[in-house]
Amino acid sequence: MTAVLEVNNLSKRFGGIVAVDNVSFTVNDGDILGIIGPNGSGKSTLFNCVLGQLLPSEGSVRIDGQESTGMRPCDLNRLGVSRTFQLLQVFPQLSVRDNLILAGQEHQGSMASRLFGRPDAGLGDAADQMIEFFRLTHLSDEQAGMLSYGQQKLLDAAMAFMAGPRLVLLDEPAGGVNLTMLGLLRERLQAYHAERKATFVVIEDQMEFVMALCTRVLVLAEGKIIAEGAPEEVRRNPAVIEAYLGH
Amino acid sequence: MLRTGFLVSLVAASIGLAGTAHAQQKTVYMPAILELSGAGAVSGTNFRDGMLMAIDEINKAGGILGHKIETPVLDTQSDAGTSRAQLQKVLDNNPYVVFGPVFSGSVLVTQLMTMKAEIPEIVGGEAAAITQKNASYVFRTSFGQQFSMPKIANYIHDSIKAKSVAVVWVNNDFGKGGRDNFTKEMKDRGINVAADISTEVGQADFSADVVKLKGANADAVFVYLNEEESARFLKEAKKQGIKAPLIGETTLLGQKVIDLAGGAAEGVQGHVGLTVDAPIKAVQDFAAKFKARYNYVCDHNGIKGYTGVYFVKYVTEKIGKFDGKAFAEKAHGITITPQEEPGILMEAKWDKNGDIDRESFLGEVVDGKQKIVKTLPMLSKK
Amino acid sequence: MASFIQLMVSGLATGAIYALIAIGFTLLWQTSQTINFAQGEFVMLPAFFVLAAMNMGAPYWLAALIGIALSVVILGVLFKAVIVDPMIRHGVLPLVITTIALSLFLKESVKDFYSSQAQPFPALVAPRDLHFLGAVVSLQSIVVLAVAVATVIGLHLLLNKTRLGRCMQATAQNPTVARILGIPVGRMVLYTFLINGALVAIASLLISPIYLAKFTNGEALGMAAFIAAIIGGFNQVRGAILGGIILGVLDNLSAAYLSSSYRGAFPLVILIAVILFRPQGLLGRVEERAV
Amino acid sequence: MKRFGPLSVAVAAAAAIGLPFLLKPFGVYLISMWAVLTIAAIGLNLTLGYAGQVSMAQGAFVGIGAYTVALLTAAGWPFFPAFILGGALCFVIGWLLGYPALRVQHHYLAFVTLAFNTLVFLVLRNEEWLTRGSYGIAGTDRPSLFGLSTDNARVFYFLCLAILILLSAATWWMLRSPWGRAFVALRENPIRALSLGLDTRRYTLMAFALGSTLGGLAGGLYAPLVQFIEPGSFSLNLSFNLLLMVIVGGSGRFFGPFVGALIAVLLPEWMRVAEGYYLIIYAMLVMVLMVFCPSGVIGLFEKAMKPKKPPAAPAAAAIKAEATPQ
Repeated sequence: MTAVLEVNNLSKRFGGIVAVDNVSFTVNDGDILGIIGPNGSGKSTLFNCVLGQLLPSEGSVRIDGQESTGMRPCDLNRLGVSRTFQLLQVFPQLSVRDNLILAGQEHQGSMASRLFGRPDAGLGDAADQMIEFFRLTHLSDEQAGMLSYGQQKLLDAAMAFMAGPRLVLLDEPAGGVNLTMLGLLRERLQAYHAERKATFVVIEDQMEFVMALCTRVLVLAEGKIIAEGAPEEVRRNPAVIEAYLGH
Repeated sequence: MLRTGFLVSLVAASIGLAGTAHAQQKTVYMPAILELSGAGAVSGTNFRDGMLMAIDEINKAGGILGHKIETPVLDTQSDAGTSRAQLQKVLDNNPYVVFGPVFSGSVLVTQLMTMKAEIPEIVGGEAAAITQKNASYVFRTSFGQQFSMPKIANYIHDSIKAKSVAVVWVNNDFGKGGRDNFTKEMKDRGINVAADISTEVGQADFSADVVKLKGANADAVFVYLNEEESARFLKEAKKQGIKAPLIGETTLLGQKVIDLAGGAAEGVQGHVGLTVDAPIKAVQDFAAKFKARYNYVCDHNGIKGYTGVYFVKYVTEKIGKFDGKAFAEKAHGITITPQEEPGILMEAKWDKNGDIDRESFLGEVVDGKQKIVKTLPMLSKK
Repeated sequence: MASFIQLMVSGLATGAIYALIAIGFTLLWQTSQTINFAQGEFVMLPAFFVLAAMNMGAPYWLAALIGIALSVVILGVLFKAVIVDPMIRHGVLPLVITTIALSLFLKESVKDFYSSQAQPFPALVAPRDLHFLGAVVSLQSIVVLAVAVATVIGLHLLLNKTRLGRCMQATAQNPTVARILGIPVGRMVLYTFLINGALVAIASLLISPIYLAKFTNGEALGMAAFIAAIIGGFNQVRGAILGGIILGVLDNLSAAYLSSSYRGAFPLVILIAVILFRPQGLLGRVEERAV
Repeated sequence: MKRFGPLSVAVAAAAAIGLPFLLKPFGVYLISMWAVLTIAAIGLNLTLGYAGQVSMAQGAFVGIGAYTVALLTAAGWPFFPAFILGGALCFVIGWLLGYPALRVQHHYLAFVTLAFNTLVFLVLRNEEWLTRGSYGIAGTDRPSLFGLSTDNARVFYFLCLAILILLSAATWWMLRSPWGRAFVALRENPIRALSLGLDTRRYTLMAFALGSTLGGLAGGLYAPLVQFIEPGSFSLNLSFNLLLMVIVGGSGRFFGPFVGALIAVLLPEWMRVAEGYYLIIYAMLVMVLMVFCPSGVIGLFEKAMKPKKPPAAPAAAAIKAEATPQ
């Protein structure tokens, strides 16, 4: 079985600062990998390198065995790599439904077919299903900017799933979300995972969320991997405790 | 729905209102479209002020054929498209004649329309092309460049006896037209154009241009710029010690430039077409009246506006009616002398193309004043 | 060679004027994200304040002070309170439109209420020319250069060596953090508008004797100031002076040695090149971008 | 579209068709100019309002289109091929002008496009062999359509109107296709758009190219409308004016350019009663409009149409107090 995501000896330096230091790991089909670590440990930089937003200084990234280092985010996305953002990143002036259609429309046809084809790019039904899956049906025609923070987080996740991705990278999905909404979000992510056998990588600070959701956890500190394993194992790892308390 | 309806009605109202009624008793509608804003604002306001002064005088004295002149002044924003719009607006109200515009481009776009409508257009433009388009209803109020440039050329050839000449010009339609006519005349006379220097409207720093001039080492320098630029150029030329005679056409020798250049204009010479400094009492009286009324010294555009109105008055009184077609017929080939019509200031003759012929002058700046050294006769009297 | 020096010296003097105008432009941008399309008209206007005061009988020095004061109040305080403050939260574009309208308003007002004619303007110094390595330079240009450099040094000292200046810089770099640090951000922004008001008045006093006071003066000046500010670095006061001088010298050299009818094009080409390849400007720092 | 309702659109359409029969030639010229400028403003609204790419060069594209048509028809080409070619040329140049937008945004992009506009002006003025320089080109003929001459002002207006309707329908079609959604995404959050598979480069260039094409097509009508073009007509001023139309009308709103162009064409005309001071008043009105409704006239309507929350008590009292006669 090939790994969905393979990161080999990846490093990223900004001037003299090493943000990510020789990191390697793999994510297998159906995994939910959590990446945790104290602030400034290089989680987001690692994410951005994997996703093509930053060019790694060294090392390589492979998606399904295919070399993807340095690919543009839009090309990566069309390979089936999808993501959410730490800060809210929906399109506030588009309706919820349009946000979702947008998230899928670039995955089919050509520029020309998108211009001359159907306005909803044939994604209307899929969008409605996704809206229902994330319990947003009553808000379908609402402008995304009018939604509550938690609802926008749900929408953000829904958008990441819209194109039926092979791999989804979730950047702090739980950040700033209230408890009720958090439960719903986790429950929906798990449901999606169970239903579609999707592969997730999650960056998260909130331990409970990670422990409940992830099948495997990877701990970063100062740009290096200091621990890796099942959630319970990692929680007991003295190096991890040290890293968190040391800060 | 209501709002759109409201908007539409506003639009309709505004366009409907655009032409206010002019059909009051005993007035004649002679609108003006002029460059009151934009690049031509100085020319346009001068023309307007001269024109309005003449109109006030005539109206005070009872008008033309007993009709008071009604002259709304519309702004073209120095833009051809807007000129066309404004002309269309006044044409809709059946004017007798139209004054302006001054910018050649705007004249070119409007003269085709006035010709179609058979309405005389008294313009301030100087580009040669204006009267070369068979637009039989356009009348100039000053020399076209095809007449003024030969006079300059003769002067450079006969008096200065230059073998080579440099030309500094402002790169707009006015300057370009002058430069093209000038270089053609130079070529005809076998004079070499050693440097051909284009400058920008509103240019402040002429050091590069003067450096180039010095490098060209020509026997004479012909300067064809607007007033402020002329003054700035003269200052820089003096600073860098240009020795060759500086020759100008009308603007360069104007009192305005002399004042602005503050001493740097000393010794400048050239041809003066229309000037408030002409050695003619009527012109000087006009200049004084103008200064008293508007508190600034009028340039040649002011004279254009002023004499343009008297030109219309004279021709109209000759034909005895307000009829544009008859006006055009009568005006082609007419000669007006100050004895017959004092407001014309100087004897003037209009030919079949609408080109004007007047006396003009050769002058020189001496002791901060323009001094006329020679009067050039009218072309038709040679 | 003499002519080359001549071009450099003249370009330097013109560039200093551009720099002076560009500095204020840069300051406004830094502290309030205001792209002031009326900056050129701001320089045109104070000369008329001075002329109006002199027409009422004030001596030159008093008229100049009145001009600077009026400029600080009208182009500084009023401009900020009436136009920038209500608009700034609506983004850059409505404000751009407003300043374009403002420039039309100022231009037309001067034309209609003062005069459409260029006005001679009293010089700060006697019209004397100095000879220098075969080049001639007017005393006036030297004064312009000196004042511009002195202003920039003064401003630099103010911004970097005083508490007030550091507060202003903090405000420019990150208003949120500045506010947390207890800096009265609103007042700091106001100060930059006051400084701009004073700078344009000084520029006006310096250049009007050379340019003559005319309502259209702002058109070319405003554009030159933009270009200077961007070439030098939009977020650097020092950059503005470098940009201004490059522009002045470049303009002269290209007009003399390349093409006079395309002289306007060279600064624009440089501008585009700088924006594309070094958008922070020659002396600017890279602005942090939030992803 | 939804907000305005088909009824108001119908009323506007009826007015657009009926007005020329009620107006004098000046009025017809004015609404023809409105139609032409609206086309250019729709283009800018596409680039700026929908796709969020600041362009201050729309006037240059109007110029390129106008010169293409004027020069080609003078050389004997029929109008429509020249018109289409002008648009195509602007598509290509607009596409190229989009490249800087891939590197810089916002004010930097504004200055790049502004510089481009002035460069185009300089080329139009200096390359006399091609453009006849500052003399301009006079007398571009009005086209004839299936043997029907449009020399008549009213007929020409209907040609302009027909092209306006055609182009705005096409724009509307495009805006409701996935492209329209992509353009808005580009404006609102290019980074997120990129992560959703949007080739933001291609859409950015396309936004510039399409907006510029509309500018060029507007220019193609401008030349036979005014029948005189010169480089000065397409300087920064025109770009500023078009920008003003888009912002004042309501940027990123479909009907914004229609209203904006109407205001820009008519407001100075209304103000002319103030004679010499009309531009001062016009400038003041624009400033006031921007201060009080920065989202433009359409934005103001939208605000007015939204069900209002009951005003807070003091405000209500104040309104009452004002309404009561003294």
